[in-house]
Amino acid sequence: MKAAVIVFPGSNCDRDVTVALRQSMHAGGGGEPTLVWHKEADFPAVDLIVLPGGFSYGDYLRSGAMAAHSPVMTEVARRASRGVPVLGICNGFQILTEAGLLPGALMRNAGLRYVCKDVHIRVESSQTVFTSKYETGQTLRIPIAHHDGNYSADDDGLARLEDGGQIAFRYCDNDGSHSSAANPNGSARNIAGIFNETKTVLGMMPHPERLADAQLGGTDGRPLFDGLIEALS
Amino acid sequence: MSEVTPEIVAEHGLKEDEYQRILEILGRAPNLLELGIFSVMWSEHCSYKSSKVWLKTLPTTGDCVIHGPGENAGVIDIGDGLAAIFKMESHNHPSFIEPYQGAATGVGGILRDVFTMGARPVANLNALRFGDPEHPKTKQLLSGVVAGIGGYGNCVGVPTVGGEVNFDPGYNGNILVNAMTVGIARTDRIFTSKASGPGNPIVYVGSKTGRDGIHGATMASAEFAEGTEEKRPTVQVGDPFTEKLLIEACLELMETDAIVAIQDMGAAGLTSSSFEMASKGGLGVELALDKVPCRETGMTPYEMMLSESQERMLIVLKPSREGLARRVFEKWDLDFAVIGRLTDTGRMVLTLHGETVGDLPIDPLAEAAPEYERPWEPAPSRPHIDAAEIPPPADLGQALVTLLGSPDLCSRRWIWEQYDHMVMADTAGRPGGDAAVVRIHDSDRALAITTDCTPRYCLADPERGGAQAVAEAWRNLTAVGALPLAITDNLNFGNPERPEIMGQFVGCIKGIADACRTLDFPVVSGNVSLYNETNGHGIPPTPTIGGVGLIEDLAATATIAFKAAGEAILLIGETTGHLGASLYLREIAGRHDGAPPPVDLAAEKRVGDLVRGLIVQQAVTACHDLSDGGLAVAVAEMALAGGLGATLGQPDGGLPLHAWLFGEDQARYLVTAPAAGVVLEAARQAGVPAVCIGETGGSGLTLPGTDTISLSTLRAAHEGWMPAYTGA
Amino acid sequence: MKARVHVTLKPGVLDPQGKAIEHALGTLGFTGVEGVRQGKVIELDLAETNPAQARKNLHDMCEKLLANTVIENYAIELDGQSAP
Amino acid sequence: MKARVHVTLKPGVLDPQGKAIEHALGTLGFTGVEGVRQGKVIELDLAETNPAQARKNLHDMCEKLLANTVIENYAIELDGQSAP
Ligand SMILES: Nc1ncnc2c1ncn2[C@@H]1O[C@H](COP(=O)(O)OP(=O)(O)O)[C@@H](O)[C@H]1O
Ligand SMILES: [Mg+2]
Repeated sequence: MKAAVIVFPGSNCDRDVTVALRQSMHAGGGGEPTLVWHKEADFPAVDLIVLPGGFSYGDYLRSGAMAAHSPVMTEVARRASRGVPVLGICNGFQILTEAGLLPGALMRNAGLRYVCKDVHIRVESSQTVFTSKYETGQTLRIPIAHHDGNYSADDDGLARLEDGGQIAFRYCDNDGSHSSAANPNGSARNIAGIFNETKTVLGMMPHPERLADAQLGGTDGRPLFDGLIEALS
Repeated sequence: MSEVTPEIVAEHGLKEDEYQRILEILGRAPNLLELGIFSVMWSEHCSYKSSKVWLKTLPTTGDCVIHGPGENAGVIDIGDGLAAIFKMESHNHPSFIEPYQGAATGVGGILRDVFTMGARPVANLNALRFGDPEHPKTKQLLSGVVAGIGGYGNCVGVPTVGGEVNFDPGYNGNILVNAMTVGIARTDRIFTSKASGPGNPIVYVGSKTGRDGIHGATMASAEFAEGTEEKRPTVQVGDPFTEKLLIEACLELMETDAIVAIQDMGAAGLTSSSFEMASKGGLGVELALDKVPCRETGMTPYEMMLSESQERMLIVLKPSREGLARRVFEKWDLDFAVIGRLTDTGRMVLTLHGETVGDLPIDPLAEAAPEYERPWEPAPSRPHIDAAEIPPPADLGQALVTLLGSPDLCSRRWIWEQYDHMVMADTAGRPGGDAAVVRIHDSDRALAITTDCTPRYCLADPERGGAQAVAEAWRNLTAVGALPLAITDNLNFGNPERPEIMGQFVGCIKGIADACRTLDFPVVSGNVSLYNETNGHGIPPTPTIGGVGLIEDLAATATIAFKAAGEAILLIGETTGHLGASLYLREIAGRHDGAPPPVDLAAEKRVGDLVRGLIVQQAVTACHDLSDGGLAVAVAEMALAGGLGATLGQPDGGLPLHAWLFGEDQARYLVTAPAAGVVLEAARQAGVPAVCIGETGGSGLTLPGTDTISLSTLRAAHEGWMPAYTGA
Repeated sequence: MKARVHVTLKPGVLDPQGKAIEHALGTLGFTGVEGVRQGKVIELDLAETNPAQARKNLHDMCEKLLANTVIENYAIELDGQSAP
Repeated sequence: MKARVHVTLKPGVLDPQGKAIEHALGTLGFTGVEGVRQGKVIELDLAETNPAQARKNLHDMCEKLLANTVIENYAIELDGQSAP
């Protein structure tokens, strides 16, 4: 199992997600994630590509807009089209939408403020390479930390996501219900994460790598990495 | 270049005798560029002319100290070949003028002080003081400052893990924004600004130089007056993205052997950074100003030397390493320019297109920097108020709800949820506890970090207040199970030319020094901010203390949350019911008088050492120190954090109940344990007073003599104030 | 040649910043203000001197980077001349 | 009455956003682009029908909320008419 974490100028969760991946890789048979600088358009073949959180290019202009044009992204798109799983977390999700690998856009939070806190999200489908270690309907506690996480798409786009089973996670109360009070940023239909049509690309605003270690206060994020490593090994 | 007139000298904030000294040093009149350089180097901000004699009295040595004050930041040994590097710095005046950018660039500046020494920054904290919430400016200042701190820290990817906030009319015209950064470095990879090797190239890296904040440093030393508005263009805009690149590029270069010395460009930018490097090395510098990367066309040498553009560093390289260094900075898309070299002349020579535009001797300028023993008057002492003199509240429970929902005691969640406090995935103790706990990466050890100061105590009795600030920082670190190691301080005061203000400064320093000595808690770095005064109204004396401690095993720490029902709640330390200068007195009785609580440093140490021992042995399940608002507030905070109520019994002894509940006696902690016996026995052996005061359980808080108050009522009061105030 | 690009949210896309400004204006006592929307203006100096070519380049810049056409419209202004 | 307010950084004030956009345009192969600055446009519908009064109100809104006059300038446009 080989994994690449792409580093853009301004990425700041690259190390965090590498640590979480490494933990699951070591538990699942070994290997080391590789950090790939965004200018390296021809990085080695891997089984998983991760776009980490952070503020690529300072999030200036629009979050993820400039990173989406980094040299490496052409290659990421090509591999994604061949079915290599791509996981974008937070800024990584923003980059994936800006690059057109996922539909919709992430706008300024409805409250206009940056929000960093634990939220609850509901797993909408466990039938994917990313979520196989969760149960459908399971409620997770995972932190968010973003200024632009307000998922937006037009009604047709939202309907396509619903119909295609492309909604990965929704913000919910701790009992799993999707109230608007549980929506931290105004996202359409409480969307916290989405898949592409083939469910090989996942973008999510919450940070599973931040609660994958009991010393940090929780491990609800860990099965996502364990599941990926198991499925891809 | 224009002629230097007396008006220009005065505009540069130089006194007549200071100007005479310049004439003596140069043996001629300075030109405008040279005058500008003298003025920033001799400003209060850079020269510490009013405070130096007193700062020398602080204890700065200890077993853990690697570098005390004098470097960009303090350095302490934390074992395993690692060092913690930290400092706190103020950005008060800029934040008052433009809260977002002022606060943001404050964070940027303190980060540079830390990574310039070779440390990866791992935590930011911020100590904030605002005016009366009812003052028309306060709300916007609070929102702007918090957004600015978050805007910068979140983007650079360093977690903001703690801080403190007070509101007091004394800050109406002068808010305080003190930012602290803690970094971690290998002890064999610590970099300083001491230049060596005449001929070595001097390299400029980072952002381009613009006309930002020219005279910012002198502005920070000038008392505010009406008409502040005109100084507005001196505000700088922060670029956290470039700072992030600068951190990564500098740390990458620091992995090589290319660097001789490195210094960030802070206040007085290129002037003070080049000056300091040469002066520390006993050398000279030659700078070709036409090589300085500029953002604007037509910038003058004066502007280049005095610009305070952000996100810039100066590096002395080994001569053969220029190519290597250039490649690193170009990889990160940062400007890189060789702008000069070290010389053995002991002079700073500035040229533009080959022509000398400035020529100053370095050592004489540094040595002749003014140093004042300003006259001071001790603060008048206030009488002790006997608790029995202060009437009880109509309703004890209501008094608690009022206190918990008051501006100084309410939850700070609205603030810290705007800060990324988890990035770097090592935040083991998040905001909301007594001290932040940041894991040392790839280990089971951690740093505990806190900032503390109680300005109303410092105003009431500067010496006691200074000691209390140190004691509270020490106690907050202890309360999470850490061994307190060292502090940084940020001394914020009014106009030192007024003897009563200087008296506050002297008193606080004495108290700090005393506490540091007794608690073995040396000062390793710090910052002084004077002239926090508007139209003759000085701020309350505010010596903010930033403390760092070490946790050897993350499995043996404590948090404030109640863990299980049916556990004993124990009060450790002596309770006398001291209400003078307390929040109860202010918020409930409407009085601001009285002496602050006595600070018994020996008792502080005895009690703290006992509590730390209990935490490390995992004999207690929760721990919280007692401070503002006293026992009742602490119990409520523990209950809210755990989502679990408690019932307290009637105390023994003859104290009035409100004094027992709300008194602010120092050197006290609350702990919980499955059974009281172990704790009581350990306390008995240590000669520390301890008493079981109640039991956890239920969904409300029952205080003696009151009906049960539900946690939801307490939570609504505690969590409600700040969001309602800021309109969120 | 100086150019300005206006980037605005498409009609129908919710504008949280505009809404917040509208609300804040209300609380400041400014009445009778509605439909507040916030957009971006990007000013550029172009070496290109041919207006048609400049306009074409700007159009490409917008499509590629300056606007997110999923949610945003853009308009190009050259030397003070509005877009056709 | 429709109005637009342009808010731009004062000359000389660092514009990190503009700088980053300029850099990104360069790496995308757009050459000959300089001096990129990013500003805001705020569009509003005003109930006020008297242009002079509307302009005065907008001026107040800018001073109080829409612009940060420490580092930003603003310009008011009414019904397509540029500010004097
Ligand atoms: N400006 C701030 N930024 C981040 N965290 C803060 C800030 N102010 C307070 N906090 C956090 O809120 C909690 C309570 O603060 P405080 O009442 O000052 O604690 P204590 O009385 O124990 O010193 C602490 O965890 C502190 O770090
Ligand atoms: Mg505390």
